Amino acid sequence: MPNAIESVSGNGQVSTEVAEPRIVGFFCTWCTYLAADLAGTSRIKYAPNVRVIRVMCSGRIDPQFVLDAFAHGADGVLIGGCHPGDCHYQQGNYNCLRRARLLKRVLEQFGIEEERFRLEWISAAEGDRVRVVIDDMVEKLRKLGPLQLKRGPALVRGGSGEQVPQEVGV
Amino acid sequence: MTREKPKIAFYWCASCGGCEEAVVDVAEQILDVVAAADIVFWPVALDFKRSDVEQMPDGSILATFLNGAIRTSEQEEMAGLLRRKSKYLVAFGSCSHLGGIPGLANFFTRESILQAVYFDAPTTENPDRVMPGLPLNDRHGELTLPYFSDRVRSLDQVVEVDYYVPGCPPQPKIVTRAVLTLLGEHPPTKGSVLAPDEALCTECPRKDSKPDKIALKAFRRPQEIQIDETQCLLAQGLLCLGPATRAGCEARCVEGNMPCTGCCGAPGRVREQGAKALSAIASLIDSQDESEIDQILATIPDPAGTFYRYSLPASLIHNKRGV
Amino acid sequence: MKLKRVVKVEAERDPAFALWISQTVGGERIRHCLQCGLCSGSCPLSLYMDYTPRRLMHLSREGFKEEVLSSYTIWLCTSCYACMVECPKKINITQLMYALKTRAMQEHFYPKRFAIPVLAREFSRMIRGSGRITESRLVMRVFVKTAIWRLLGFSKLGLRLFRTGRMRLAREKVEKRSDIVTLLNAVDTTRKELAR
Amino acid sequence: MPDAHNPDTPPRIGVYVCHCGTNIAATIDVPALAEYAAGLPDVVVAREYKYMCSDPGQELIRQDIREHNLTRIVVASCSPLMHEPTFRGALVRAGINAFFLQMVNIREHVSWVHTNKEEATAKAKDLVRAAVRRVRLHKPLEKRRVEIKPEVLVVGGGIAGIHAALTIANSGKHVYLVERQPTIGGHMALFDKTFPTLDCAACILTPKMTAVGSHPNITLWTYAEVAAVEGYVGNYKVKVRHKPRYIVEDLCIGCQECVEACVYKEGRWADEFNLGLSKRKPIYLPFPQAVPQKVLIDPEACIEFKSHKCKKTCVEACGERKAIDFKQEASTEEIDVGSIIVSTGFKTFAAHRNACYGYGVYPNVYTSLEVERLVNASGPTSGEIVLRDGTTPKMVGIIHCVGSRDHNTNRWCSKVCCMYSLKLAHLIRERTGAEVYNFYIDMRTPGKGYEEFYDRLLDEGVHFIRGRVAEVADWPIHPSEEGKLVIRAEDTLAGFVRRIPVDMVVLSVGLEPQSDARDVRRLFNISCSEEGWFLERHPKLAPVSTFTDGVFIAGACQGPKDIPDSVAQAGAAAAEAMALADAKYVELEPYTAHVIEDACSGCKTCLTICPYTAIAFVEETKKARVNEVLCKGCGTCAATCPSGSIEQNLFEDQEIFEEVEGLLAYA
Amino acid sequence: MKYAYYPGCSLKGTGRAYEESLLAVFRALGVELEELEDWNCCGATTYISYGELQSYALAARNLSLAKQMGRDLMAPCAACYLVLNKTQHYVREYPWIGQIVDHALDAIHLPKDIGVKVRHPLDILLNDVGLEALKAKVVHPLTGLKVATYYGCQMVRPYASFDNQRNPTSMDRVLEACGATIVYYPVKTHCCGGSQKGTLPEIGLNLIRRLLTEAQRNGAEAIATVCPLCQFNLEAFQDEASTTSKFHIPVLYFTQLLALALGVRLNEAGFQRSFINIKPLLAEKEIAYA
Repeated sequence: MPNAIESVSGNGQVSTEVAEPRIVGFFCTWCTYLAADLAGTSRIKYAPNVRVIRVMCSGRIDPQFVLDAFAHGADGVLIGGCHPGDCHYQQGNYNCLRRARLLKRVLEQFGIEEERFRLEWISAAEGDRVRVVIDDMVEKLRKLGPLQLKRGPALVRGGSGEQVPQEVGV
Repeated sequence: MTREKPKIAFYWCASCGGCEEAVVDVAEQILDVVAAADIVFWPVALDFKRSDVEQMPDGSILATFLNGAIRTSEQEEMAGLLRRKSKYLVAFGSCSHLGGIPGLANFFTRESILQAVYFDAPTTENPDRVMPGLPLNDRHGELTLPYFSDRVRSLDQVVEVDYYVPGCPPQPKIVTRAVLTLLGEHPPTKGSVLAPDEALCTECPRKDSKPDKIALKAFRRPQEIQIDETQCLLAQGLLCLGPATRAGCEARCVEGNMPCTGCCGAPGRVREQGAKALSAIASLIDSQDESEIDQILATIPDPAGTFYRYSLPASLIHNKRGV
Repeated sequence: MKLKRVVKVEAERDPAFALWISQTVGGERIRHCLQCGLCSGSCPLSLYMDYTPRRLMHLSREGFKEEVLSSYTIWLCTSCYACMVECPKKINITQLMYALKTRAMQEHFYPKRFAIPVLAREFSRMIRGSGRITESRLVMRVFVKTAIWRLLGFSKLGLRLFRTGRMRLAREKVEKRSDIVTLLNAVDTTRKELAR
Repeated sequence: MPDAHNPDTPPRIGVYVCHCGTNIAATIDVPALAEYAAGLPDVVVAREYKYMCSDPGQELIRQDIREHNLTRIVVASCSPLMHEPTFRGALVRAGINAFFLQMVNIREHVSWVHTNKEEATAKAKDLVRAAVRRVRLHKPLEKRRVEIKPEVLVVGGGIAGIHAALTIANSGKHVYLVERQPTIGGHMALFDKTFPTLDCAACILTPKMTAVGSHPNITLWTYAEVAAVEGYVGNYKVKVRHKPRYIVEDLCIGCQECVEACVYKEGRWADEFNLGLSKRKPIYLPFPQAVPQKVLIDPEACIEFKSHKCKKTCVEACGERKAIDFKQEASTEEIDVGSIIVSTGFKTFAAHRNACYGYGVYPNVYTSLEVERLVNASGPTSGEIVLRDGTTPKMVGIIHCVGSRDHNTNRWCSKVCCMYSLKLAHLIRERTGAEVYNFYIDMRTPGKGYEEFYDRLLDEGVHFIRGRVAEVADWPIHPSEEGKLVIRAEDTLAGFVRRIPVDMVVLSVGLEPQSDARDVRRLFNISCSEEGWFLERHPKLAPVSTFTDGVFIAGACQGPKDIPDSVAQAGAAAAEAMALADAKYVELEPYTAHVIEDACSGCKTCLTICPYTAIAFVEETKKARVNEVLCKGCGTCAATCPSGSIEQNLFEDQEIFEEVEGLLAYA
Repeated sequence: MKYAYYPGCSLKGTGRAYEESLLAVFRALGVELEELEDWNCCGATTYISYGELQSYALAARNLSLAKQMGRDLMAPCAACYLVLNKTQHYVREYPWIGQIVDHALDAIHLPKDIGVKVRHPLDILLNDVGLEALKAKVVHPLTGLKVATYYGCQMVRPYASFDNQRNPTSMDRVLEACGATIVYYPVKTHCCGGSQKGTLPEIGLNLIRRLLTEAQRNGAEAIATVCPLCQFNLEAFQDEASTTSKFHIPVLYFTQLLALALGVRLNEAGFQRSFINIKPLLAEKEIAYA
């Protein structure tokens, strides 16, 4: 990404020069990940803004992952799962859907636009749909501009060199 | 040689005062505490001043129990001062631990809060449109109010914290145990939350009534239904956050026929209570159809307020965007 | 008997034209053309064409600009959209016919006094002036510019139309005529800007 | 030497970036990527190599593990679904746990889909950084070993299913063959001749059908459907639903005396086997060579089912055998099998969808399948090619590519139509002497003896007009066209439109996935293409495997195929199933979930969401426990557990957090 | 039910009978139509060949005006229906066209949003009014009248999502609801030659002849049309197209037949503008009329 910034300041605050949206993708191994592989073998070209994390099922995607991505500077999060009724594990994508619908409302309350969190059903055969979805999302996020979450204060870390306990978040 | 009794202190920042009450609630056991330690600073009960604390040698207080979140410049200064003076700084209660109820203010900008409070609230009468913050000159010279910062922070976002005592307010048992533990010979690992590291269901009196599978077509609020006093509240469609909330309170709310609202924060393996609670609650929805799912979810009027009721400032995204 | 040389040397091809057709609206898939001839078969006018639509598609994508733009085919198209709907490769043939007509007019490839380009031009002139079409006036203008004698043959029909109230000389027009001119001018300026 | 398995020793990571020839290196600056990786925390060595998956490439990793005491490996190359097993093997051979590996997909997800080298390299760096952060947390895991049941289920009794079933049964293993029609045989049983040899379809198919019916190792269930499939490779539990044929199969001997005795003296209902070109009775045998030779009753047609007032002459005729049972109900049977071969076939394009060809409007417009019946000696006309009014056609048009190669219907080439159209053209010409016109776009005759067959047709004087037909209609523009069907098409080789009047039109309909392909696919947990063809695991290297271990595909359910190809693929699927059975056990991925008991509060949320009931509530401890044998490793419970007390192997929360943050931390 | 109504130029000229009958029919059915204020030419076919971008801008002006009215836009003329729909499609498919159109609208201070639903009267009759409601209002059923339904090109192709593009039946269903008998008409979506009759007369005439011949051959007593140009071509050139036998077949807008059935007076449905008197046919078929 030519326009991406090269550094992040100490508290994770992203500099405002970012022009290109950064998107974290969570793709189900059985469908959307395969579709992305198919896009590759078919040499379909699409925007390079999405970084994909492979999970076995969209049902594995914990809302914590999504929020963690936003908190660490993602401008968008894209979840790719199997079409309704097609889950390799019967139900996982429905669980993902339920969570995503609720999470969407919470994100809205956090002031994060709808376009930034997207759940798409892309089957293993829909290589071109990967392009369509990613290009469309990138286009929309370009229009929206960077998310620029003003990150809250980081924890004050102990002088003793001890790790910050998990109990209190980041 | 008489060994000097260890010194302890209590202080409050942005909080409702309930935590102070909780200390008093320790009741007769407070005597054990007093017997074991000297209270050197407790503005709500004892007449010590800030200057008294400033004069103490650094690190001379064994433990300071600070409740309340941090919103103003004064609170931040006091937190820093007490940090210097104390060996252990303990975040006491939900507000100090996670930001607490005051932390919900992070859904609003500072400006809109001041606007609401000083002008728009129906009970506000402010014909001169006075706002805090402007310096006032009188015979003592220029006076200013502490600065009201943009956002609410948990204590550990301002100073280093050694321990956390969770709860809104912390239950007496936890408080007593916490104080005595700190006075004891083997202090726990730094950073510990001084409450059991498991979720509330462990100690819930209704645990046995919970069915293996729950499938809900709607969520209910307590005032909407006749609550069965023996059955699991989630199974009745009430948004009980017990499964996602740290134990230690002995499920007092559930005992009182009210669902858990999550004041003790999440157990240790969870990064963010709100997200986890959301995930668990969503999985109880009995539908595979997007629009029906939305209908069911519409019965949760304020999801962010529900899942982040006590933990917004300490969550992954600490505040509404732009705040 | 006069023999005609029909060999084509590669230099006679216009690759720029081929590129243009594949990038113009509706031509995105022209390279997919199977040459199956379904367009020609479904075309109501193909039996009058010098090149069938299929051949025209191939000539275009190969860049035989002369042949394409001077072909009668593009002027015979009535835009009935049969070819486009049927095309198994979803090539928007009708749209390409429009594009070719426009191009032919820009490059003066059509015979003089040929009625169809005249109709197009008079049509647009009338819209620029009134915003709407008055059919009677349009017909007369076209006849005057192409084949005035045919106006005589038309007179009987015209009379019937006037008698039944289906033709009127009163000019149909929009109120905000200046808006129409502004609108059309804006299109030209934006297009030029975009081209740059 | 640092202990790779000791979590307290700092990890020593090796990063290997593959060029994949120029597949990766053309778009990603591989040296820069390797150099970047070398600078990441805990990375001890970072190398680039032309082909990491090659033996020398793997040897590079093994050598480094030994020499540099590496404890974690990151390979940036192709999709993990391609070569993860390869590199895991390399780790194991070097003496460390197979799961200390993380692959970075910089080919399918980067170099092949992006063009800008700078952008692609930046993306690859992010992905490598995330993998390095993640791999540090990887824990040693072991694959699970499960036994494989030797029985095989074959679904679909067309030529592919028949061949697969016989192959496996002949090897001594037991096969269940389930067919939903009342007889096996599939489409092939409809044909008279097969191209290009023109040998009689029945002569080659019927012996195989009979063999299936009598094979001691085959349990044949016709008029039955698979209702549910549970389990995993080697251990599938399958529910099969038997539809009632109202005949006790064990008692019926196929004498057909009941059919003869039926109160209806003539057939009155469309005969499915003859595609409605003839009529059958309410009680019938699908066709003379049906296997099994058992009749069945159509309850929609039978009087007894409608009014209970039938004289039941059939029962009388059956007499002592008592094979007729009007009270028969559907029943379900459960079987255990180790693997499954899906060979559910295809359906033909519904010709009326192409309104321009007048199918269903003009009676003498036929589909090719109907003509197959007309030319068949055991068909409705005993092989005589006649029109609906009984006359013999003098002019016949065969329209190719109906429902094929068309973005308005089906985009694909159906592969068999050119050849079967040639076959029908030959048969029609041979038997009627009619002028036959083939309207084609491209003649596609690759295959042994196929082009030669095309030559033969050309010799026979069949017309070939290169042009896709625009319309079949009955409006004449010339006296010669009066009363005829007129085919209008451009003769693209001549360069003008032609109108050809004919008596009979044959629509060479294309092949389509079965209409319930999507349901079937869900049943067996396999994927299908957008169109509905079942997806093979790899088009070249695993053409009969699917992404579900132990489920194989054969025949036209995977894509249009002719008989030789279907049989070849059925053989391959049979071999795969037999190889699996002979291996006796299989290793399963260890991606299962487990409960961290100390943290579990027993809230049971996970019980609600597990689709496999793999999580149980243990009364003694009041906590949840995962049964790893039942767990399939989706990880939904881990995402759902409100107290974070469930972890999924290799997809632990912390591992994913590291990956997320690694992607975004622009170093 | 209320719609914005876009008449287009032809309905004010040669197609006046279409407008008159259309308004009468919808009035009788209790559907309100509000004419789009200060509409302009849709940009039609011919214009496209001269400057297609201008044509989109012209269509967009109408669409934007309709959007402001907040109602679906009814466009009875086949060519207008096509151009308005096409503009919306192209603006969506080609962002650069959208940009040009947006700028043009900007220049005349109209909102850029042109996303209104463009509807054909047949679509509205079938899907909004409904055949049952229509049947209930029929007072003079067209029993026994054999009609060839001629759809022509541009209503069905390529944008009519409410009907089958290859074998449209919407007009058949509407007229059957009025009691008419629809005859087999294999050329119902063939081209009438459009403006070719004016520009290349012989070719146009051949197409017209084909359409009339097939109607006659299949026993039609009237031809129903949906397009002013089709209606004009089929009606005005019957004498010219005649060869051995003379053509004499009424060519009507489908709305005229509807008006007849709904009890609208002949003169209010534009029958006085026909070249062929309908009355003898009605008398012969014993169809009552107002």
